[in-house]
Amino acid sequence: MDLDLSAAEPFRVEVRQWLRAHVPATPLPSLETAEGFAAHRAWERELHAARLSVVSWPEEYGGRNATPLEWLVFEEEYYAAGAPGRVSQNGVTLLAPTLFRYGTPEQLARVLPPMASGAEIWAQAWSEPGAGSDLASLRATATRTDGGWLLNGQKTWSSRAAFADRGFGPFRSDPEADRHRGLTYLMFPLDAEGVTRRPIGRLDGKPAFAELFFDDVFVPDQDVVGAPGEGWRVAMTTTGNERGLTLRSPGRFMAAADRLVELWRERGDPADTAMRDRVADVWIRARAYRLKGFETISRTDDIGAESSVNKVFWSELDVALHETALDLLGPDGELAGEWLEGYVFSLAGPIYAGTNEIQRDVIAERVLGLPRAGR
Amino acid sequence: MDLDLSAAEPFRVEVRQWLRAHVPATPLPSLETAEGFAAHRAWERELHAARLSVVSWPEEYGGRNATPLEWLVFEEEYYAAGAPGRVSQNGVTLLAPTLFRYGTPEQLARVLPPMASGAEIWAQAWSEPGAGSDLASLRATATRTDGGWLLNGQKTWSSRAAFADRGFGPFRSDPEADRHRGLTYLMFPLDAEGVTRRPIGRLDGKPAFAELFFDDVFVPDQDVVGAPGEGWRVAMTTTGNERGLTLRSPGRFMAAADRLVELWRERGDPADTAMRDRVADVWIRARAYRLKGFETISRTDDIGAESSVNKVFWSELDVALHETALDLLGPDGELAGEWLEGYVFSLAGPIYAGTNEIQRDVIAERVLGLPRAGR
Amino acid sequence: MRFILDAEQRLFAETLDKLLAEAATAAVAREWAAGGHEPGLALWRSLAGAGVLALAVPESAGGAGPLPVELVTAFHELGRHGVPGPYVETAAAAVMLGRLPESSPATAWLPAIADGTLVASLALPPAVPYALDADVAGLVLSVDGEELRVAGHGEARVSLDPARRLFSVTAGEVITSGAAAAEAYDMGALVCAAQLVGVGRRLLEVSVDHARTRRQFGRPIGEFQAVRHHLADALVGLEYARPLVYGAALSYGTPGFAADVSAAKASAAESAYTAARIALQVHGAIGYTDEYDPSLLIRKARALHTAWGSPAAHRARVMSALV
Amino acid sequence: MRFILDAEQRLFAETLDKLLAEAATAAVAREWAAGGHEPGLALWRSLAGAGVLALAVPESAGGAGPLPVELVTAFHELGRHGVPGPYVETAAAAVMLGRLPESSPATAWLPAIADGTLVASLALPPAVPYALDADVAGLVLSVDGEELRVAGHGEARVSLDPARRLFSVTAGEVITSGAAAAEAYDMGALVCAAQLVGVGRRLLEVSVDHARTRRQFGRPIGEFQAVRHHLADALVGLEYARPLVYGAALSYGTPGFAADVSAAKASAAESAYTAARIALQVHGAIGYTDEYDPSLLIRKARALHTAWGSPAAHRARVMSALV
Repeated sequence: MDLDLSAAEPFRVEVRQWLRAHVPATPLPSLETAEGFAAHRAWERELHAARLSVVSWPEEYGGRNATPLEWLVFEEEYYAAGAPGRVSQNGVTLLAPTLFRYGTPEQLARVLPPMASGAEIWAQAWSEPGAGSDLASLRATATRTDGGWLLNGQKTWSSRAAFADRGFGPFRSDPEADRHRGLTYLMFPLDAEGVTRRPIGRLDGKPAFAELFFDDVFVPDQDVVGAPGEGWRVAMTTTGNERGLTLRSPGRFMAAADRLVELWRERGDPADTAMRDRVADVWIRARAYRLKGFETISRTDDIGAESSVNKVFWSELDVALHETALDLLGPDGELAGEWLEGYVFSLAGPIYAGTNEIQRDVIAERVLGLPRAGR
Repeated sequence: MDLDLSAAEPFRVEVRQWLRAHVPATPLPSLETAEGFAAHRAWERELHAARLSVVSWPEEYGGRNATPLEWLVFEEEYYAAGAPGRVSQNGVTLLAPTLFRYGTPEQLARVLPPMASGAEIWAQAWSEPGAGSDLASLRATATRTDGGWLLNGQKTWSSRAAFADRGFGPFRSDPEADRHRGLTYLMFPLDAEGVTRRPIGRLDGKPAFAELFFDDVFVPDQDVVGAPGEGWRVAMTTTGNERGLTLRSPGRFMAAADRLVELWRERGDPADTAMRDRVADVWIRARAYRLKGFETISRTDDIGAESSVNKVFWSELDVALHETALDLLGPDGELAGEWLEGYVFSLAGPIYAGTNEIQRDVIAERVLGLPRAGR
Repeated sequence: MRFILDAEQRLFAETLDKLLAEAATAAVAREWAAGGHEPGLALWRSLAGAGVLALAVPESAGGAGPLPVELVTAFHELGRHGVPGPYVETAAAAVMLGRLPESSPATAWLPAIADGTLVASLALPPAVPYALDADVAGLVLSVDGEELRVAGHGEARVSLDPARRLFSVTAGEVITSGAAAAEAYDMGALVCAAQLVGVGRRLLEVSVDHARTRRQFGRPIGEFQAVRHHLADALVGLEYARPLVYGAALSYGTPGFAADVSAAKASAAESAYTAARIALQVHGAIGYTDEYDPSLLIRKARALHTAWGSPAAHRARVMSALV
Repeated sequence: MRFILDAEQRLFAETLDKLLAEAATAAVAREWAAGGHEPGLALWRSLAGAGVLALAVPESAGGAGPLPVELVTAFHELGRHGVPGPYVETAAAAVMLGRLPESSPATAWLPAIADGTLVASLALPPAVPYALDADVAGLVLSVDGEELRVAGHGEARVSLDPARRLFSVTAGEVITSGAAAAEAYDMGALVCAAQLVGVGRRLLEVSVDHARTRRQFGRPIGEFQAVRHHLADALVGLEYARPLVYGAALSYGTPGFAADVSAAKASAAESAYTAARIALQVHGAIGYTDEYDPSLLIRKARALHTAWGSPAAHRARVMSALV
């Protein structure tokens, strides 16, 4: 057992130097605005030019075959440098892993390079008004037609969809099959004929989502991921992945915790040991998450349902970290700014990608081996 | 709306003066020992002689018809004075309210006076090895016999039963009836032929409970409370009452919170605002419980299931209060003493008289009106 | 001793509840947030007509107060309905002004506050550094220690609660040196606590309704024990914050008032915020979405958590009184 | 980088687990609590035979260490099995003594510690004011700053954990002024953290077993979502305490060691105590009953929570290192 990170040290140095030279001196405008979205897309292009947009991908798609340790190191440096949020995140962390598992060579070659360069930004289109946590009750349909499928119905809370180029998600292709069957996983253009998007605001009013309405939207067969009717299984790969490390890398929380310590140094009352105790607590939790990340990539087995343990931990840590920052800011805590933006973002953590209640059920059943509750 | 306590002021003064003159200067030995049990029984006799053992009862049974406000004031003064724990508590707070509702005049006249004087100390005998929270699954039996009933089977976690005189609880009198039916509520002597008691230790090893084994124990008809077969309903009166204020009067927590503030003053580090914040938090919660008590006795309607709200609150407060004290004591927190004894006692709170999980279910269904969960 | 609302007080609460339910307050708050103050000011006048503002003004100045129990009763309803506007600030200012000698020129504002024609705001640095809705207020005060000044204001700052528009102030001439910031702070914290309990209570109500009707996995989510227990915990917290708020109101004018207010504000802030977090969890993405109404109160609960003194600051004040 | 136990380390843990499972440790602990030390001392010798004590002693003094990773691996198993005795104190003393110059007479105790023939205890006031099991120890030390003394002891005090018998010490002659209390404290806190994670882990294991088999309301209680979620939360806490413990072990000898140990101890204490409270709630009265085994570890988790520095004290030390 060791924690020897020296193998990734040259890479760390390269990344750090590049970031120091390239991270914008003033923060980009919020990526939940048209202007900010464009600025973040340009930043993705810049990262891609340095082969830093998708470091763990194969070189042929724009990556550099980085090891998992190098990927963790990249994330540490990236967030420590205060680099911009990743507008390409939905595609890179949700769709790409699914394609690596189920995609055809043609799909990989066609979809991944523009995803890596930011030329195509992807939006997740999963939830529906009646199906938030309960994906198996999806109702938007994909109907067979000549050479492809026609999409109809509605998706909502579609992250990034207000400004993105393309979307992906499961649609009901066989209305006769029972809940988990008869779904097909599809990719589609957001500017296609028949797609209407209505931006909707998240908790701070920023249009981080959209509602999508589909009216006979044509999708060719080449944009089905996995086999038709296998959409549930394909989607579960994505959620499995989403609950692991990739959605929330340790570097993100360690950087935020370090900034919280900095905030304490600047704005905290040194005599207020109650606040100091809370800062220490979240910093320790961020360190725990970082070390757990090294443990996770050291394992050779599939972490499977244990990814739910990660999801519960990071989402609660993220809320606690930002609550602490707001409380430290006192009357200024409610004012717009970096910490409030982070707080609003953190509040989504315990809800999305499977609520924490569902994650705890998964932990109980699949990690602890408790009997399945009677439904 | 007012908080004018002056109507109870003369009574408060009387109680305070009496307690100042009579509370033992050195604490009595633990009531979970034979010696301490006897000392606490003698103390009950002394309280009774001053008509202070059961202030809210009618005079004919040894009380003084105190108003609910006077009862709250009595409790405040009693615990503020550091007076001994009440060895008669199981009888007074659990059996007596049941008798007031379901008992015959003969039972009231026979049972209550010796209960008030401490001549007869009662033990609750409800739980069984297979039936803790789930009372409806009780299996110890009461079988009809000439002029009474024969008890057989086992009870456990019977509070006070290691040293008490008599016990009470529901027994299964009709094995054919379904779970909630066919129970009969009985009183029985603990020294009767056929009763075997085996003291068992609670978390600190003190024999605060016993296991009871019944082998054809005869109980005459006059010791059935309510109608045979109605034991579930009779028992639910007791638990309803138990979850209200009588089991844990506000005076108890306010006195403990005030002692915690005193401990903070004596042992706390004034620069440790983190600990100060925790002390303040539990003190405020004790004050809230005190004020809620005044609200409760101001109401004329039945608080019904809202008693579950009280149970959850006081039990969590009691644990938090004692955890804070132990943490304040640092390395001495694990050592035997008043605070550790209180901590051990507090840990039973979220478990007994219906676990807090069951209380939350009751709140959800009967206070908030949420649909009953599918069972 | 009768520590529950009497019949008249209950009727007052019900009257306000009905008035506010008919006023479509969520829409009023959204328009207020967007800079459209007319519906909010009309509601201000309606509430003044129902006597709400007069509760903070002494009889000698055309009011009916100060009546702290009735004030917290009213602010509980203002909170439940998410009413926008500087009500807390106006009440705090009125109570403070009402304690000046009648000869003081500053008392001249009181009759207009009582009848709803003068909207006030104030800043009390450091705990209350910004004046809420200063651009709407006809009177903006700044109090520092015993010095009361009329203040100007700068640009609006954006709060998490879009209906809370906060302004830096620039203090002007001293009006009087006889005012006590502590009087305004205590009353502001008290009615803010009542408002918070109302916010939490409404969030619990809408969450229970949602849990009864929203179906996932083939059943109402209110059948899931995790959801049931979350909601039970929200209720427990709020049920014990309320008596602290009324207990503090009843101690107005006694030496224990400041500490009682602090106990109430700390408890109200924690329990309302807990209710908000639970409401968000129970509503899921619906609670996280700007255009659905629960999000308005979820944001307000967080903003008011640190407004008028953080829970930790109020707990410290309780301990100062005890030790 | 391979931040998981290697095959040899896993085998070591499994060997200890097997040895301890066969030793009926709950009965040993009960007898230890009652003053019957023989089975506990026999187990001490077995564990020494398996190399546990030698891990804390340098090779130059007949040991194999210090090997912090192997030490925390061993102490995790000692915790899981609720083994009684001053293992933490002996390990802390051995590591501290091992850092004295070889010429120091105090190093003469080390070979006997390594082979299990000398049981040690120590006090490090103020955080560790009592010496655990001083009456059983052949060597009782007291360290204050740099001064190391041999100590006498008074009567046993009663701890919540009956297998923890604490003694006041009376410090005798100074043996050396070259010892550092900090060295003993850091190592003691580290292995105590490992022990706590083991205690919590076993409490989770037995609670899961209980939830699978205990039936109430006609079904295993593990089907109730409240129970399931409690147990899931216990797991989440423990899963993140473990890497902090191993991370601290790997930083032994670096400047960050003290802060890393503090992060580990704070997290281990909180998560083990949470697991204990959950175990008590899931077991109900069974967990509250002296004669059932879960109560032994429930009590130990609370006692160790503040032993070797409270979580708050350790968090303060983390912040001192950061700011």
